[in-house]
Amino acid sequence: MSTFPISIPRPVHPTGIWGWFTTVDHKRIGILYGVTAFIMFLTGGVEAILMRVQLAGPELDIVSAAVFNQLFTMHGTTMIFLAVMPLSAAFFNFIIPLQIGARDVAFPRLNAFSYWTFLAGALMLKLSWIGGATDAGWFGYAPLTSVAQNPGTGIDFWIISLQILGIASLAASFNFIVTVINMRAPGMTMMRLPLFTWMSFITAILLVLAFPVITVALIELTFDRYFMFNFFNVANGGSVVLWQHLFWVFGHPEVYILILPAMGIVSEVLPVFSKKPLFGYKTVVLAGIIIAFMGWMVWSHHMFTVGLGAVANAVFTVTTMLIAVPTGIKVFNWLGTIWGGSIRFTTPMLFSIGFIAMFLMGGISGVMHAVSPSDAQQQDTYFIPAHLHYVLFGGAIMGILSGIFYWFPKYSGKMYSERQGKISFWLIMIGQNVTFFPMHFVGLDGMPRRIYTYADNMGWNFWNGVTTGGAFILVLGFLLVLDNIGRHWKNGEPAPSDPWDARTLEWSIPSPPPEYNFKEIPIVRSLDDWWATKQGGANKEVPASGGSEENGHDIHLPQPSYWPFVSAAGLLIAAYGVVFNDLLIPWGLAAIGLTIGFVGVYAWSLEPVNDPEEEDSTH
Amino acid sequence: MAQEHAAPIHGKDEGTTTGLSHRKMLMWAFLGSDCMFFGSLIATYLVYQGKSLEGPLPIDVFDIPVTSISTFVLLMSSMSMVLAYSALTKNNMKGFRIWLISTAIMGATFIGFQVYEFSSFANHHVEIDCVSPGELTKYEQHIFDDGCSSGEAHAESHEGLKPQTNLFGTTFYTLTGFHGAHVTLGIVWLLSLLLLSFKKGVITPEKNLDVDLAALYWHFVDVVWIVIFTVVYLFGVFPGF
Amino acid sequence: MRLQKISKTSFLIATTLLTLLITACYPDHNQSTFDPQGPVAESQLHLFWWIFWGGLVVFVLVEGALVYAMIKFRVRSESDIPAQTHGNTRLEIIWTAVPALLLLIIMVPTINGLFYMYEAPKTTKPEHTLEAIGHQWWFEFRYPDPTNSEKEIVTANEVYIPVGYPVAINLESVDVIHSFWVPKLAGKTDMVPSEGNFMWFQADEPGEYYGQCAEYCGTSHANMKFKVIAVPEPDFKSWLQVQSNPALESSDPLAQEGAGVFKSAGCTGCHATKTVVNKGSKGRVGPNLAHVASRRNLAAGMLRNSDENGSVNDALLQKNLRTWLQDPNEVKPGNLMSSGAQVYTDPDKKLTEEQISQLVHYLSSLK
Amino acid sequence: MSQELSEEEHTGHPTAGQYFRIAVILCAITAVEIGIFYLEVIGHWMIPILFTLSAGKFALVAMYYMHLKFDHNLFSYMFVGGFILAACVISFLILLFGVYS
Ligand code: HEA
Ligand code: HEA
Ligand code: HEC
Ligand code: CUA
Ligand SMILES: [Cu+2]
Repeated sequence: MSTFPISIPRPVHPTGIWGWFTTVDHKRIGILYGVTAFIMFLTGGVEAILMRVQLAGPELDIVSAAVFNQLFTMHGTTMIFLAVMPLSAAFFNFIIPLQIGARDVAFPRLNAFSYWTFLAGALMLKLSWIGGATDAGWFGYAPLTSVAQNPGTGIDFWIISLQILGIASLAASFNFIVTVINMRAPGMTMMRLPLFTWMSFITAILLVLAFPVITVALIELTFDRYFMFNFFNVANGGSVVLWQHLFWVFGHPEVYILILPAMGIVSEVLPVFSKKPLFGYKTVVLAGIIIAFMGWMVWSHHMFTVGLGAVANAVFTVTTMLIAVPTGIKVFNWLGTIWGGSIRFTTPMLFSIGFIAMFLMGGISGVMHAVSPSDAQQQDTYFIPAHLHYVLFGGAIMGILSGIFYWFPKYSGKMYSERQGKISFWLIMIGQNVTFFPMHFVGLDGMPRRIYTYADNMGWNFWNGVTTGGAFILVLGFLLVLDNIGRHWKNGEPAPSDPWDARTLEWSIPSPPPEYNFKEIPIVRSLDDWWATKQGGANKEVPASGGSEENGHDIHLPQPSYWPFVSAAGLLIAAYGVVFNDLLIPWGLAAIGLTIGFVGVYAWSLEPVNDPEEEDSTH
Repeated sequence: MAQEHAAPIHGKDEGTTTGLSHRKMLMWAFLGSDCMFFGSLIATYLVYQGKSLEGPLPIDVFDIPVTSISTFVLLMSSMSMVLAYSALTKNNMKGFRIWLISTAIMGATFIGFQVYEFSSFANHHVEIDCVSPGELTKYEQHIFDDGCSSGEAHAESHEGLKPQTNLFGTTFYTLTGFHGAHVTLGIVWLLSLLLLSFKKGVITPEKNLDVDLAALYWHFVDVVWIVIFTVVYLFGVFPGF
Repeated sequence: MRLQKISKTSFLIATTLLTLLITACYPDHNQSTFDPQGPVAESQLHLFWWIFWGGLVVFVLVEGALVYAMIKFRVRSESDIPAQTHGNTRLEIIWTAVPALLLLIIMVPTINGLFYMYEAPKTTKPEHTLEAIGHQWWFEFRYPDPTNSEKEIVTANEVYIPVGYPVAINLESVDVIHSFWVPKLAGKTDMVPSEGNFMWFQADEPGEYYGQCAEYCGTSHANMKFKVIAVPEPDFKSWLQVQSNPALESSDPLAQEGAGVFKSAGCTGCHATKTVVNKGSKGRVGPNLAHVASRRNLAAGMLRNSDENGSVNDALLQKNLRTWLQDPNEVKPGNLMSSGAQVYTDPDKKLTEEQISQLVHYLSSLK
Repeated sequence: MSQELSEEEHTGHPTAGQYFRIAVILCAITAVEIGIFYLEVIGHWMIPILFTLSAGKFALVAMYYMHLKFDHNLFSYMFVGGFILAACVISFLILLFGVYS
C-alpha cells in the first residue's frame, strides 16, 4: 500500500456507525438509500399537508402566498428527486445483484459515492428552507428563475442541489448498467433477467441519457444567474421557451424513470402471488424498451399552450397518444398474469393490484391531456395534479410500497404484520382517491394549479375540503406503514429465506442475505430459475468448478473505503461554496470543496478494490 | 449474443458475463451519456444562431486559419495518443512515455490556442475608416453608421465579444469552454498516468486498461471538436447560414 | 369472504365516483369548462367528451376485468398450483391493435380541432383584433383606434368584446410567462415575453366571463384575474368611444384635490390617465386608470365593484378603492405597487387618511 | 490476463503505421474542408459537404483510434446510441425553433 501516494490506513470491515460510513456493501447502501429517501418522502408529505390545509377552504390565511409557492415547489422537487428516484435506487441496490446472482455490484465504491452524493444533495435542498427555498415550481420556468425576478438564494440552492443529485443518479446508473450487463451469473441471459432488473436496467439507460440535458439546462441557468449570460435573457434575444424544451427533453423521460422501476416491482409481485409466470415475459420487456424509446419523442406535450404552432402540436399529440399502446400491453399482460392464477391477497399483492387500478386512471387522464385542443382547458389546472398524482402516487408510490412489503423479509430478515399491512393498504387506497380524484373536478371547474388561495364564489370549496380530508387519511395510512416497518424490523418474527414461495434468485438465499450473498454462484437454467428449481426438485447441480469448498471467509468482497464519503463531502462543501461564493475569499469555499473532492477521487482511483492482492480484479 | 460469452467461472466471481472489462464498459456508457451533454450545448448554440441582437458575430471575430491550426494540433494529439497506447501494448515503455507526453503537450497547445482565441475575441476591436470603409460586415456597418455620422475620420468599436455581449458570446464561450474543460481534465489525467508509469508494475503491457480508458476519453474530446469546428466555426462564418 | 368484500368495495367506489363525476360538472360555476359560450370552447369540450367516453370504456373494461379476476381467481388452497401459462401471442396482438385503433380514431377529430383553434375565421374583422399584455399581476388590453390606425386604446383588467363576432387576440408579456384563459370561451394560450402568441374566440351570448392567469407567474399568481364582457356590437363601439377619452375632470372639490394628490404622490409615474397611445408603445408599470371607476372589478379581479347586474355600485367602489390604497399588499401579496410606490415603501411619505379619501374621490369619479 | 493481449492481436488492431496513415487522412480531410470553405462557388452545397466530411472524420477516429471497429459491438451500441439520440434532439430543436418562432 505504501506504493501509493496517499496512504491512510484503509478501514478494515469496521462495525457500528463507522461501518455505515465506509461500507461498500450494496445491501447496506440500499438500506441507507431507502431509509433516507423514505424520510425525504415524509418531508415532502408534510409539505403537501401544509398546502392542503391552506387550501381546505376559500381565502384561508394559514401560510402566506410566498410560503405556499415554496411549498409546492419543494414538494414537487422533493417527491420526484428525493423520494421516488432514490427509493427506486434503494431497490436497484439491494435487489439487482441478488436477482442476477452476483456478489456485489460492478463498482462498489462508486455506489457508496452515489449514496453520499445523494444525501448531500438532499440535505442541501431541504436545508434551503432556512432563508427561503426555491419558489419557481418544480420545472423552474425561465424567466421566473432569473436574478431579476428571484434574487434570493432559493433558486441557487435548487440548481446546485439538482446538479449534485444528478451526479448521484448518474453514478448509480452507470454502475447498474455495467452490473446488469456484466455481473450476471452463468446462464442468466438477458432474456432470463427478472422483470424488475430489466426495468431498472432500462431506467438506468434512460437516466444516463436524460440527465445530461438538465445538467446543461441548469448550467446555462447558473451562468445566467451568476455571470449575466444571456441564455434566457429576453432583453438580449434569449428565448425562455428554450428552457422549457431543455427541461422537458429531460422531464418526460424522467417520468418514465419514475414509473418503470415500479412497473418492474409489480411485474415481480403479481406472478409470485398468482403462482403463475408473468404473462408474455418477452412482450413486457419489449414494451418497456419501446416506452423508453418513445419517451423521447413526446416532450412538447407539456408545452401545448406555449404556441409552438398547430403542426408541432399535432406531431406531439400523435406521438403522445401512441405511447399508450406499449403501456397498455403491460397492463393487459399483468391482467393475463393474474388471470387463471391462484391469487393470495398479501399486502404487497394488494399494493400491486392497487397500482394497476390507479395507474390506469392516471394513464387515461394522460391520454386526455394528449388531446391537445382540449388540453388547452386542462393545462395548468388541477386536472394536471390529478393526472400526475394518479401516475406518481397511484403508480410509482404504490409500486414502491408493494416492493417495500414484498422484499421486507429479505432486507430485514423479519416478517411484517400482514393485518396491519392490509389496513394500511386500504387507508392509502381510499385516501388517495379521496385526495386526488376531486382534483379532476376542480380542474375542469376552472381552478388553476399553484394558487395559494381561491375566492369563495368559484364553487371550488367543497371538493377542496374533501381533498384536504383525503390527505389526512393518507397520513394515517403512512403512519401505519411506518409503524409496521419500524416495529417489525426490530422485533418481527424471523423470516424464512423464501416466505412467498417466490420465483427469483434472491429468495434462494437466507433472509437477510449474508454479506457475500451467494455462497456458490448459482447456475441459471431458465427464466424464474428458483421456481423451476423448486418445482423440478433435484435438477439443480453444484457448480462445475466445485464452489463447495468455499466458505464465507474465502469469498473475497470489495473492502470498505473512506474515499466515496470524502469525495461526496468535498462536493457538498463545493456546492455551498458556489451558493455563498462571496464568503471571505470569493469562491474560496468552492475551491476548498473541489480540492477535497478531487483528492478524494484521486485517492479512490489509486486505491485498489481489494488490498491484499494487488490485482485489478475487475479488469 | 452477449450472453453466449458467459465467462467460465474460475471458482471466484472474477470473470464478467460478457468477458469485457467493467471499467471499459463504464467508459463507453459515460461517453454515450456525454454525447447528450455536448448535444444539448450544441443544440443551444444552433438554436440561437443568428439570433444575436448585436455584434460582434462569428464573421467578425473568427479567424479560421488560426483555428485550423489548433484543430490540426488536436487531431494530431489523437494520433499520438493512439501511438502511445500501441507502444505500451508492444512493451515499448519509452515510446509510450514519449507519445504520452507529446499528447499532453499538444493538448496544452490546443488549450493555449483557446486561451489566445478567447482573449482576442474578448478584446476584439475594429477601427473603420470612414472615408473608404471597404466591405463591411453587419456589425462593422453598425459601427460605421454610429461613429461616422458626425464627420469623424474613424469609427471604433468599444467592446469586444464577452459572454455577456450577445447570444453568440454566451453560447460560444459556454460550448467551447466546456470542451476546453474536458481537454484540461484530459491533460491532468494523462500526466497522472505518466507519473504512475514510473511506479513499477502499475502500468504494464498487460495492465493497459488505465491508458486505454484515458485514450478513449481523449479521442472523444477530439471528435467533439471535429463537430464543433465544423458546426461552430465553418458554418458560423458561412454567409448563408 | 374478504374477497367479496373487496370486490363490493371496489364496485361501490367505482359507481360513486362515476355518479360524482357526472354531478360534478357544475356548468353554472364561473370558470367551469362544461359551459362553453362560444365555438372554440365548444369544440374543445366536444373533444373532451370524445376522449372521456373512450377513456371511460377502457377504464370500465380494464378495471372490470381486474375486479373479476380478483374474485374469480382468488386462492382456493395453498398447495394449488395453477396452469403455468407463459403467454398467448394472438391475445397480445389483439390488445396491441385495439388500443392503437381506438387512438387512431380519436386522433382525427383531435387534429381537426387543433387546426381549428389555431386559425381565426377569415371573417374576423381587423377592429376586432386586440392585444392582451401580461404584467405581474394584471392584464393590459389594447384596441386599435378606429379613428387612427397609428394609435391604440389602452385599458386594463376588463376586455369588452362584441357578441357573435370572432375576436382575435395577440398575446404578449412584459415580464414572465403568463397564460390567458377564459374557460367559458376558450382554452388558454401562454403569454410569452418577446414571443408573440395568438388565439381567437367568440362569445355567443352577452355576459361577463371570468378569466384567470393560468401559468404560475410569481407571488400573486393566484390573484391575477380579469373579466371578458361580451356586449352587442353597437354597445361595444360606444364603449370603445368612451374609452378613447382621457380621464374626466371632476368638479367635486374633494376629487380635484385627489387629482392633485395623484400627481404629487407619484401615482402618475406608473399610471396613465390618457388612453390613446402610439401603436406598440411601451405600457406603464401599472394599469391605466382613465376609466377605473367604470370597471366592475378592482385590482385585476380581486375586489368586486359592481352589483349582480354588472352596474358599478359607487359605495362598493369607494370602499374597494380605500381598501386597495390603504394596503395593496393586503389585497395582493407582493404586488408591484406596494413594492414600487414611494408612498408604501417610504414610511415618511405614507398616505394620510385624508389623502386617501381625496384619492378615492378622484378615482371614483373616473367613469 | 496475458490472454487479453493475444486477443487484441487476433482482433487485428492496426499497427502504428496504419494509425499514422489515418492521421494523414484526417489531416487531408480537414485541409479539404478548409479549402472548400474558401471556395465561394459552392454556395449552399457547402453545408452538406462539410457535414459529410466531418462525419467521415468522426467515424474514422471512433472506429480506428477508439477501436470501435475491433471491439465488442456492445460498446458501439452504447456510444452510437447516445450519439444518435443527441443528433435527433439537436435536429428536432432546430426544427422547432427554426420553423415556428
Ligand atoms: C410517473 C409519471 C408519469 C407517467 C407514467 C405519465 C404518463 C403519461 N402522461 Fe403524464 N405527466 C406526469 C407524470 C407522468 N405521466 C407529470 C408529473 C406531469 C405534470 C408535470 C407538471 O406540469 O408538473 C404530467 C403531465 C402530462 C401532460 C401535460 C399536461 C399539461 O401540462 O398540459 C401530458 C400531455 O399529454 C401527459 C400525458 C401522459 C401520457 C399520454 C402518459 C402515458 O404514458 C400513459 C399511458 C398509460 C395508459 C393510457 C393506461 C394503460 C393503457 C391501456 C389500458 C391501453 C388502452 C388505453 C387507451 C386506448 C386510452 N402527462
Ligand atoms: C411522487 C410524487 C408525489 C407524491 C407522492 C405526492 C403526494 C402528494 N401531493 Fe403532490 N405533487 C407532486 C408530486 C407528488 N405529490 C408534483 C410533481 C407536484 C407539482 C409541483 C409543482 O407544481 O411544481 C405536486 C403538486 C401537488 C399539489 C398542487 C399544488 C399546487 O399546484 O398548488 C397538491 C395539492 O394538493 C399536492 C398534494 C399532495 C398530497 C396531499 C400528497 C400526499 O399523497 C402526501 C402523502 C404523504 C404524507 C402525508 C406523509 C405521511 C406521513 C406523515 C405525515 C407522518 C408524520 C411525519 C413524521 C413522523 C415526520 N401535490
Ligand atoms: C411603482 C408603480 C406604481 C405606483 C407609483 C402606483 N401604482 Fe397603483 N398600481 C401599480 C400596479 C403594478 C398595479 C397593479 C397591481 C396588481 O393588480 O397586481 C396598480 C394598481 C392600482 C389600482 C387598481 C387598478 C385596477 O385596474 O384595478 C389603483 C386604483 C391604483 N393602482 C392607484 C394608485 C394610486 C392612487 C397611486 C398613488 C398613490 C398609485 N397607484 C401608485 C403600480 C403603481
Ligand atoms: Cu400571471 Cu399567473
Ligand atoms: Cu410528459
